[in-house]
Amino acid sequence: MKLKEYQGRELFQEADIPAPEGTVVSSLEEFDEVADDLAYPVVVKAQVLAGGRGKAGGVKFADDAGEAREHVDDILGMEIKGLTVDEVLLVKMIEIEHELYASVLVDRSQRLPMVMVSPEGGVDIESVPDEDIYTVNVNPFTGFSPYHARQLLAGLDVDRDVEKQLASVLGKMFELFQDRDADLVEINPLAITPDGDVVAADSKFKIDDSADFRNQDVEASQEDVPELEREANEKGIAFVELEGDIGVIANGAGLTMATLDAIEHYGGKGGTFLDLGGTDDPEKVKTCFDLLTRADPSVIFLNLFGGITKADTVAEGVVQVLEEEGLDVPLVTRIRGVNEERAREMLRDAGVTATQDLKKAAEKAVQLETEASNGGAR
Amino acid sequence: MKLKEYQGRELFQEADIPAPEGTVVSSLEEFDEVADDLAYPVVVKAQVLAGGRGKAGGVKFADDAGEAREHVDDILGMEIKGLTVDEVLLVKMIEIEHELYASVLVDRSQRLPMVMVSPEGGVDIESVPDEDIYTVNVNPFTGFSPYHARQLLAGLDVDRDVEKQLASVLGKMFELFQDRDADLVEINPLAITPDGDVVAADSKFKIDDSADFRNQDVEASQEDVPELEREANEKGIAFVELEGDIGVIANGAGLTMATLDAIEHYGGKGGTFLDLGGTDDPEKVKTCFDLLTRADPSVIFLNLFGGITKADTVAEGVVQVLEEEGLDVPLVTRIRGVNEERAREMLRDAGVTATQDLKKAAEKAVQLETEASNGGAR
Amino acid sequence: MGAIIDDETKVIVQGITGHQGRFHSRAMMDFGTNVVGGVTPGKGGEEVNGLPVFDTVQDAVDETGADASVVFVPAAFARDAALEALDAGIELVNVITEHIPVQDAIDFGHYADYEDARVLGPNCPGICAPGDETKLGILPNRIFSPGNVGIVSRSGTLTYEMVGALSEAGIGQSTVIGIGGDQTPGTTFVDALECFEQDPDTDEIILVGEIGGTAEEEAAEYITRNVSKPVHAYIAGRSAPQGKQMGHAGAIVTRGKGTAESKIEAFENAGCEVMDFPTDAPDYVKG
Amino acid sequence: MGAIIDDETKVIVQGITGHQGRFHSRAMMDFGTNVVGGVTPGKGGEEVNGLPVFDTVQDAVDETGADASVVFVPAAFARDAALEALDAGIELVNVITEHIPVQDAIDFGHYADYEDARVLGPNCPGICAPGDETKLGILPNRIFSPGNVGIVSRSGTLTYEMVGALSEAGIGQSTVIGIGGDQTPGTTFVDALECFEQDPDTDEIILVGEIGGTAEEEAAEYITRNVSKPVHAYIAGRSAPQGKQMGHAGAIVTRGKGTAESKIEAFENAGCEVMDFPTDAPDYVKG
Repeated sequence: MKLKEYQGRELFQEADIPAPEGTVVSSLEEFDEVADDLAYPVVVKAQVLAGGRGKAGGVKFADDAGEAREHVDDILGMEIKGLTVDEVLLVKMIEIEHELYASVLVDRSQRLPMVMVSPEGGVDIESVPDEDIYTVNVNPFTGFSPYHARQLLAGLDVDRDVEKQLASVLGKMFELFQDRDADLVEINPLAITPDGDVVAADSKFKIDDSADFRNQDVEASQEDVPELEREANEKGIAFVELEGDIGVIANGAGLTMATLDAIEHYGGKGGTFLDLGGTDDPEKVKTCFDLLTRADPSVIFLNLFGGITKADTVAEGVVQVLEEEGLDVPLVTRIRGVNEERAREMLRDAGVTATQDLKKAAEKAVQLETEASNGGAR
Repeated sequence: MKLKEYQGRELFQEADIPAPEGTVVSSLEEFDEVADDLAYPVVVKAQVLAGGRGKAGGVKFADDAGEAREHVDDILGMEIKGLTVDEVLLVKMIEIEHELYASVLVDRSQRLPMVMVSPEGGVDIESVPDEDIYTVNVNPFTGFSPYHARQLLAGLDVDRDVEKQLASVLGKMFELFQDRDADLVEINPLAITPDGDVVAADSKFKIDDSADFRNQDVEASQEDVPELEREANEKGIAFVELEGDIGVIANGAGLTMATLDAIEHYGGKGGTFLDLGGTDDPEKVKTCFDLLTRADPSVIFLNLFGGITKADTVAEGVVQVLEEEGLDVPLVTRIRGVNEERAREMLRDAGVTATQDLKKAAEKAVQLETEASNGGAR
Repeated sequence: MGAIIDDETKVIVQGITGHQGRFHSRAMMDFGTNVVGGVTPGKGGEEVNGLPVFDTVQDAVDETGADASVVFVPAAFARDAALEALDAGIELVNVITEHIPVQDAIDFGHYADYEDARVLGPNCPGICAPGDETKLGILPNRIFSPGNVGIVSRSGTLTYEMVGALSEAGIGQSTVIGIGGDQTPGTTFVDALECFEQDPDTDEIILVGEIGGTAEEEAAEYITRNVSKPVHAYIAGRSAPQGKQMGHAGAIVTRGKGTAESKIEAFENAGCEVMDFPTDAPDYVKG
Repeated sequence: MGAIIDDETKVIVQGITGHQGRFHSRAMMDFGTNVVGGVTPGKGGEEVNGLPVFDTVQDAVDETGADASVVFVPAAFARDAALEALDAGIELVNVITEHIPVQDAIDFGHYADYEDARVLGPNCPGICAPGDETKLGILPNRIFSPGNVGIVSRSGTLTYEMVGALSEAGIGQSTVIGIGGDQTPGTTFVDALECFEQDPDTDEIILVGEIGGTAEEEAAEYITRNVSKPVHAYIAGRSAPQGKQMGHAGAIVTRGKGTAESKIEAFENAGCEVMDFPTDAPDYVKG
């Protein structure tokens, strides 16, 4: 679960990480109530889980209440990447002498949390060269200890007092990361003011989806995700829209990728794909077909290798789709698993291409897609 | 640092460990202010760091405010084991169906915290047979996890809901133990009420003396320690009063014990002893003699083995004591270390028995003590 | 004798009274695994598939001498279950459960290091030594055959593809290890390669990787330095667009690292053959 | 070659710029120890006794290849210092500092287990291998002489007594280990006995124990099962009344366990000779 900026700020506040004064409003009325208490100038920031809100006009500056009110009025209701802005954060504009970057995330190769800092804050961290990024692994058994901060901050040219504040902020970020089962706790920029105060000027906070159950006090918000993908995710189906025209249903992330690779191998291009997972429930199969056809592929390629999954039960679902809803694009199937012969028989009886050979199936799917696009049927 | 019962209760409250309602008063005026708000009947409990306060009349029951007021009046100012009662805890009397025992402490042999429970609560745990005590080690890297509770509570015949409450209380006790650097967190009795509620009916809480610096929000109280020992401890000197008549000054706990053992070997009995530690400061030596003579030994045995400690500097302190204050009991010395020959020379010049042989010195000390008691001089 | 498990391995099933626990303890026994009991708190004394159920892992270990466990308990309780097993002296804890919080997996993974034990998983299909007729987890019984090819894979279904293709071609497996698709697996490619290199019954190795992370690159480096046996690799995700999440977290492509190109290049530099299709495995191994 | 340290051991001193650090780094060098540098945060670049000072242990390890460290930092910072050393790959962390919170000592002791490293201490005098002219800690240089008696002790001054008495009698020591008087030492009697048993240069062993705890009883059990070399024991506190605290926490006598009687009996049952006086050591060992 991704948190909005103000939600991250709230967690920072609970953890005593300093951030500029701020408040959230979701209507002009709410703004009017707090307008006099704000410390101007303020920044007015759209609260949506979408990148590029600055470019989209979702971040504006105001010297006084009147100006701020106008911006709030403009930004509330704005659409950014398909998401409607229904909350606006107003934060005191602070003077910044220097912008740093700080984050806590998981270092997969060490199987440990990692704390990362850079003297190059305020820009996308991916654009910062490696030599300007300092990292340290922190073992959860011991937690963040002063030596971690010393190692991280050795390369930063900051004075002793700022170093102390930074060490404290990093320690608290690490604790938040643990307490909240975060995937990412990021402050960018982590600002140093002319007075030498260290302040979190933004927040990026992502909670591990698998740990949402331990963070039920945090409200989930809609993310910048295409409509069909969102619907699929709600049904527990992994679903990704790609550019190609061959829709893929497979089981397991690995086999799904292998299927797309096979299509590409034969000169085709995989389109939207679904991961059926470990189920052989005919109803789930029908749901997958429903979702996939709505993404408008020109061919559908069903590729399953069942462990204990029953191939014939899956085939039953496919046949039901054909009989009940019909399918106006060609379907290629390759199903392995328990009772696979019977499954292929059922599918062939229903007029569907059914093979046990991955390569042949992929080749056939590409061929049908080429025919479809050459035929100009679409 | 040992905590008074009500201080432990306060930490329990912060940790959400249920305890019966209660309040602390340190005067009749304070009692009168809260008298009407108390839930009667109440128990009135003297708050002193001394065992056996019940037997000493420091724990009484009251059905109403009038009776409670009388008890408060009686108990405040009472002396228990040399400590004046200046605070009284008033807690709601609760019905108890069953008394359990629970504690968290350090298991030295595993180098791990240990959680201990027993179905035999309300009595001194040392009187409970081993087979009725259940323990589990908890690694601080992982903390207290539900399986620890399951292992501990498997032998207790309690219903599922009580088991849940107990698991929760044990987990919170463990967290307190860690957060507060405790040596001991004990609840005895841990009461089960007729309604099936689990309640901490007492508290025993000891913070690791070495971690007092991390617990500065907790107020230290006077402990039930003899006057001289307290004075010595305040000066950073380990000091123990024993029954024998040979006072011992040694350095290091091991050598101190070895010295007492040597005295016993020759038929004597070690008396009050001091541990000089790693110092060779003549002033500290003088302080030790001052403390020890006030404990009234009939012989003093000084036994030091210096690593980098200077023997002659220690001897200098001894000579100063003899010259400035005098010493009206015989002194036997055995000092090893840097410049030990010179030290022995100085001491012999001052008329003191000085040898390098532990056994001879011990034998001599015992002989002098026998002479002193036979001579009936004391 | 398998590289990690063999016919001496005594297995308990944590969560044996649940649907999955019942089904797969049966399937493991059918395969020949020496399943000696199960654990479900509060259900001690019951029986499942003729096996005794215990309240705690410690009880199970004390009574049965179990040295391996398979964890089927729900994600929210998996950390507790894995730690319990490790604390009770279990040497191999195979965590099947998916959707376990990453930091829980980190905790029990490192606690295994502390206990000098091994965690396999989470979110993994398990491990199989066909020649020892011993299997832990949910791998399908019917696809295996005994032989001398060691397989280690991040993907469940691709493991099945690979094993199925080999068995159909008459090529058997020594040990098949599914390390699981999560970000922080307890047993890594490198760990598995180390076991295969030392295992006298493994002559050739197949490694099935995916885009995302750098585990494959680290494996390739390890192969260069420490593995003398031939290794053949397959990498899924060559056609994946960068920055797209491919169904699970292990497949986030970041900063140009972890791409299929970088992985394939790493294996080629390590002298490994890289396959185009998972079903091509029989063309690469001698068997 | 000593049982734990030898003349190859490269030592850094954490807290080298403090009074103790300066004094004892000098004394260690005088003894012959290969001290290669020191660490004090914020003082990197300075020099103490001609040794380079680094800001972090990692820097010190990178620059000097140090594999052992002696910790002299104040108690409140000792946990951080010990963990830093362990994380930087130091294999032997000798913590001299006293009054370290017990739970801090537990943390870094078990973190050493996790890192397959060793902590000696806290609150200990150190370790000395006279034949290798190598000493860590605050043990007095002048009392040692090279030989084949291994000594392990919970008490600083009793160690000095014992070593002093042996050296005066012409009996040298292979390795002398002060495990420290705290409740939860990182290196225990059992650990030390294991090292001595394996050490070809140790022919006889002296163990100096105290009342309190059960470390001596565990040592006696270990001796029965695993130690073939003769072990002589001395136990301080035979005359101590039960329940009295004898100067430090390691000496609380509880529940009739941990008494001198129980410890002496345990050693006698293990076939060890038990001495009456620490200064009698020369009468017991062959040397």
